[in-house]
Amino acid sequence: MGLREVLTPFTVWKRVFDEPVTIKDPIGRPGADRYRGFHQNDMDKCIGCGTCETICQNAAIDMVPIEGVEPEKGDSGLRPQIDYGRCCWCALCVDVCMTGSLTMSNEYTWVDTDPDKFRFIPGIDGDWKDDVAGYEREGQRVLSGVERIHMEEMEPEARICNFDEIVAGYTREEAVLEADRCVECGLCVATCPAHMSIPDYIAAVRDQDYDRGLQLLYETNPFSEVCGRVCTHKCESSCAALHEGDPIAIRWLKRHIIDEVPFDRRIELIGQPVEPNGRKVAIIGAGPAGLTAAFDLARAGTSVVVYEALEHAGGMMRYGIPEYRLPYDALDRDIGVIQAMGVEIKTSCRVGRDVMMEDLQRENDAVVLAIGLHMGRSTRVPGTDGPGVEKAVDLLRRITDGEEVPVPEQLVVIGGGNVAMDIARSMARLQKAKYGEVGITLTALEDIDHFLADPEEVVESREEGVEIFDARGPQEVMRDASGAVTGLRTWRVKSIFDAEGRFAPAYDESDERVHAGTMVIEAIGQAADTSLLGEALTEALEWNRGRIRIDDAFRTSEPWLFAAGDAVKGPDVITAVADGHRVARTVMEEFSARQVMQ
Amino acid sequence: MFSFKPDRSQYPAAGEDGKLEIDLETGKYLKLWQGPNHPGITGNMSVELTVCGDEVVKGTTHVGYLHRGFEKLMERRTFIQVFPIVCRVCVPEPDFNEYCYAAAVEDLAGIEVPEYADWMRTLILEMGRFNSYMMFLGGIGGALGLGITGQWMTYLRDIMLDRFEELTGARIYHMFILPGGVRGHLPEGFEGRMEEVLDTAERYLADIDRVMFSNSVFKTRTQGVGYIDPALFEPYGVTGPNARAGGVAKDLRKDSPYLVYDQLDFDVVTHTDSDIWARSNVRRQDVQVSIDLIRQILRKMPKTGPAMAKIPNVLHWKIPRGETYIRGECSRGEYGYYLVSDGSGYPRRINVRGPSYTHAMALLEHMIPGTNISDVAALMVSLHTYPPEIER
Amino acid sequence: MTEASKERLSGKATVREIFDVATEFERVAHRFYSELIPNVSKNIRWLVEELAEEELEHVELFSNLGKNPEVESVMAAEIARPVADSKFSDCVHTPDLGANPDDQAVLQYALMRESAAMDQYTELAESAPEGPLKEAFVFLANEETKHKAELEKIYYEIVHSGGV
Amino acid sequence: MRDIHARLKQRHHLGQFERQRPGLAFFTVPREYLRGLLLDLRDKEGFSHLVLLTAVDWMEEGLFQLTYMLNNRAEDVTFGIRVMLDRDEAEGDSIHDLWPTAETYQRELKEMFGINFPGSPRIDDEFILEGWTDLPPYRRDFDSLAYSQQTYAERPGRVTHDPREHMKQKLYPDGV
Repeated sequence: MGLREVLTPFTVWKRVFDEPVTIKDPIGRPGADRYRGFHQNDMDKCIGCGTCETICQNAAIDMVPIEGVEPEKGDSGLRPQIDYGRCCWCALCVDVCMTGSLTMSNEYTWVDTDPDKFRFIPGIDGDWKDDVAGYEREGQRVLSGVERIHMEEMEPEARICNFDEIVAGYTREEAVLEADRCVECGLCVATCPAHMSIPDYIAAVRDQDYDRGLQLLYETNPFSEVCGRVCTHKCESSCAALHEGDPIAIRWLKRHIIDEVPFDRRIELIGQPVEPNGRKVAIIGAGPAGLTAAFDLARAGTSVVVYEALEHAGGMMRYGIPEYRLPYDALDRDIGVIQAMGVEIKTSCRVGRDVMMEDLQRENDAVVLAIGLHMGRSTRVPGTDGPGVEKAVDLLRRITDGEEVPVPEQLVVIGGGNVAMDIARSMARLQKAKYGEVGITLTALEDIDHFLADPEEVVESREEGVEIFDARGPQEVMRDASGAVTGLRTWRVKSIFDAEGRFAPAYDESDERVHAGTMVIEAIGQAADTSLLGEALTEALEWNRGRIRIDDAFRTSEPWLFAAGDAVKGPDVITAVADGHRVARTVMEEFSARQVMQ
Repeated sequence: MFSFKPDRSQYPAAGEDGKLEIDLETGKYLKLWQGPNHPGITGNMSVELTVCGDEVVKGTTHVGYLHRGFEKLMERRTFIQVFPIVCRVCVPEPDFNEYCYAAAVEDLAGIEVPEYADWMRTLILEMGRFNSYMMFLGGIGGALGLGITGQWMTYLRDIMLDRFEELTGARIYHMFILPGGVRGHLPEGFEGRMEEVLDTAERYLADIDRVMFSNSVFKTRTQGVGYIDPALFEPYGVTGPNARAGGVAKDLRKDSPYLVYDQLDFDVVTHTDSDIWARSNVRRQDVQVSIDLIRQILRKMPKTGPAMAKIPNVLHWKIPRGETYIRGECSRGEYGYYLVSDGSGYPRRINVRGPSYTHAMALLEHMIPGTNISDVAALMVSLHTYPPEIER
Repeated sequence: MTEASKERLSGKATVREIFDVATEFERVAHRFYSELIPNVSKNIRWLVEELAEEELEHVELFSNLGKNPEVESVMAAEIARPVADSKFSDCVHTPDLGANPDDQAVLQYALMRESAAMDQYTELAESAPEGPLKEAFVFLANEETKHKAELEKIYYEIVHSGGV
Repeated sequence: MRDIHARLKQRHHLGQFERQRPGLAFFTVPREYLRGLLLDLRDKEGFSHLVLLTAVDWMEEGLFQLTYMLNNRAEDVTFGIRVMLDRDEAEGDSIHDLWPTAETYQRELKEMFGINFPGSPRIDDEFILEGWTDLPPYRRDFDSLAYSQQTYAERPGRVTHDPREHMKQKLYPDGV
């Protein structure tokens, strides 16, 4: 050890002259751009899905109602409140946020003497509410899957030659992957007309517990084969996942469950109805509403007979929806389960002809009317009377019944809803078989963005060769000297909706077009055929703008008569199912009330 | 100048079975508690010393002052929810927890992490190592009465924390390494600001060399003090700089390269003396290795690329049944996570293997007898232990 | 060609003539819808009832105007005969909608009538001498325009929806 | 890795070799063969580094798993050796004489899991806990949430709402 080692340390005395490195006023020092400071929440963007609460490992987040934010489709109306006594600033809530509404500011100093102040609602409280800097997740969310698992479907060339089902259905692996994307927020449940336990049955798919899944399905819907294929799946339009990706394929997952449970097992799982209660109910119409009501009533021990005018049960599910969307055997399985509950379905039995309404009234404790909308409307523009002009519902019914229908080489469809797509695509298949080519023009009042048909129907129709002319208003069915149809004359629709969103088409008469075709099919709207009621009952009933008046519980003005389904409400299978449950409940409540009276 | 050679032939007295016979009633011995609240850098642990004169005859380590039951807490959380907890096991160098946990989950779940994330993780770990060494260099100075090093090192650590802050969004618990990757990319202009930090650090470290390693007092008090016989390394599970100071050139970064260490150029620092001086020197040199590595990483790492692999929905992420062990070379030695999954959405068991577990317990207790009271602080610091790793 | 038609083509008409035709137009319409009510099925009766009610309001409006001396004073004045007059006057003759017309048929007829009335009143609102009569025509022109728009919406809702 | 296992398999009744990744494998050994195996590994196979010793509670199966993690640093190979113990009579064999540092691990296991290692120095000394009378806390049947709820008071005033239930109450309270 030398002198050097005694003296060297003193050389650092030079630092005496350095500026101090401490920060003079640390209170005002801003955090870095990415700093994870106090939370911010874009209240309009937030949908109250509660995913932030779920992921929080500190249980720091509560979902609370906010004044002025009401629950609505796809928004629970709740917003996160954060307890800063627990928060650990990990920002998993920000990363998992389904909409990207939840972020963090770079603010990190907050002094208050009231500890309860530190339970605060980002987006409402906090001076840093609108600060730009602070933590936001980089890019789209990565903590839950963004892209939907692809569904295998037949290619257009393969499917146009036949009526085979297009959608393959998920394999187990695919279904589990798709089910994995669900965050179980449950926003979809309110949107589903039948309020199916969607997150729960998706969880059952994840767990590969198909028995549990099936039981969950049957709690709210006896038509899962049907709804798993053709449901309008409004649930998917309120799915939290759609905000930064594809909504969960809820419909396909439902179908997957039902695909995985064999028919006999379904009956086993549902179990037998309760003891007969001695009541009798007649249901008119074997569509989704009528059969759902029948299922519920039968399970509650009521003796149920369903009267169906057509040759087979199913209503529009069979006679409206083409086989390539909903194979008949799938529908038969759903109906089979309902029959296994003891429901008797009398087909080819038209009320008003084969059995009288008065008899039904007399012989039953209640009658449920679920007749649907089976009468096609006509535009009644000039030229619609006479051969060569058909209504879509009639044609679809005839195709289902296996009847020979006229198939011209070139035809025109009027309408932009699913029925229009159904008939166009059905006729396309028949044309393909007959001529080897598709010759279909479809015209609709609506512009393509406002079609009532499901977007995938439009896409698939086009793939199959249907030529779509949107925003065209039909003016005349053109006929030649012999009276044969030669085409449809249309005007362009300038605007279709008024300020209130009601139909009020305005035409540009100068933009006229004639769509060639030797047949015109009208698929514009449907009406209920209420002639079965007979004059006396029609007079006795109260009506509401053309429809039988019902109350919230589906009671008509006649105490023994109830009505449900498209004929009174509409517009789709799942709504009809929901109606069926509701009307069944009302009927049972009515029975209990009568019991008390006696 | 000074030489301290205690005569151990007289005391403490040993019984026939070789056990020490310490009878406090004799007045010959005194119990003295070093910690848990002492101003050193070893954190909240205490050593119960039995002294005779100024010589320590026995030392017993006591921990439990910051036991929060992390391992148990983790069992009650989903795999993603464990992520914010792990870093809290070690304040000065939390990132190893994040890395080891993430890598363990990835190993069991079969997830391939994107290249960018591997580089970023390496960068984070080296930045953390730098900070941890700052704590050490400040601490060892403080333990021997050199207050200035602590101030400088705190400053250097602080400007490195600034870089952590702008990169990860937090200063202490970065929570940046997610299972599946990392949370983000380098901010614009990060390399330049990092270079400023490294440059400043190098200037200050040069002064550390002057004030500490060229200081006769420091030398005298550390050379030959706190010697660990390399033969004890394996029985006592000694790893990291503590072992390297005894000539064992083991460094997991080299021996079992993880992340991108096989693409980086660096040497393993060793020393032969295995005393406090050697351990301090190894760490001092290793800071330079870290500084060089940070520079290399920033130069070599890809500029773009995904930061995260595709992972399942974390809200119901189930990890396949199995067990794994992931380790890395942290500033104190082998850091590891032993993860057991029973196939559910919650870990069955997570065991954190921190180097302090062996260094501060069995090893320290073995070393203490015979030291001078005034050297105990330096001895404790020289093992570079962080008690939360022990009690987790 | 009848005398009346010839007169109508002459291009000029007295206010009284116009007034009488309009009164008759509304009266006939009210009677037509009122008589139709029992002939239609109950489920579409609401529609005919609403139409009858609207026409009744117009009939009352005209009968009040007739009693107004200010209106009486301009009855002899001549004004331009509206272009739409012939279509409008034809509506005085009621059609045969069949024994049990449906909602669509009633709506189509009502739409045609409203359309004629809207055109007629709009023109008259332009040409009528200042005073309560002009005000009445302005009011009616507005009313009929609104009715027509409303009927069109109902028409589209009934006929063109349900095409899901 | 696999040949070491094959070499030692017969002699020490090793269970199936489970390779987790290159350089890491697990296998089970009956308790009575553990010591011999560890000695062989340490002295003949170069596994001289005891990485860790810990336990896993397989409560449902009535077992404790002891994991001895051994590492051969030269070959860069780690073995996780499992010993399954009856959970009701949890007792392992002390290896403090093979690795002195094992003493700490064994003390912790005694305290946290209630697994005894007779002969291990200071096995009954408190390690982390002080005056603990409840179940050993790292056992699966010790409910840490219940413990915290009993021990600490929640600050009142927090209420949360389930989105699905909230929407039901607000939008369709009677279920339809």
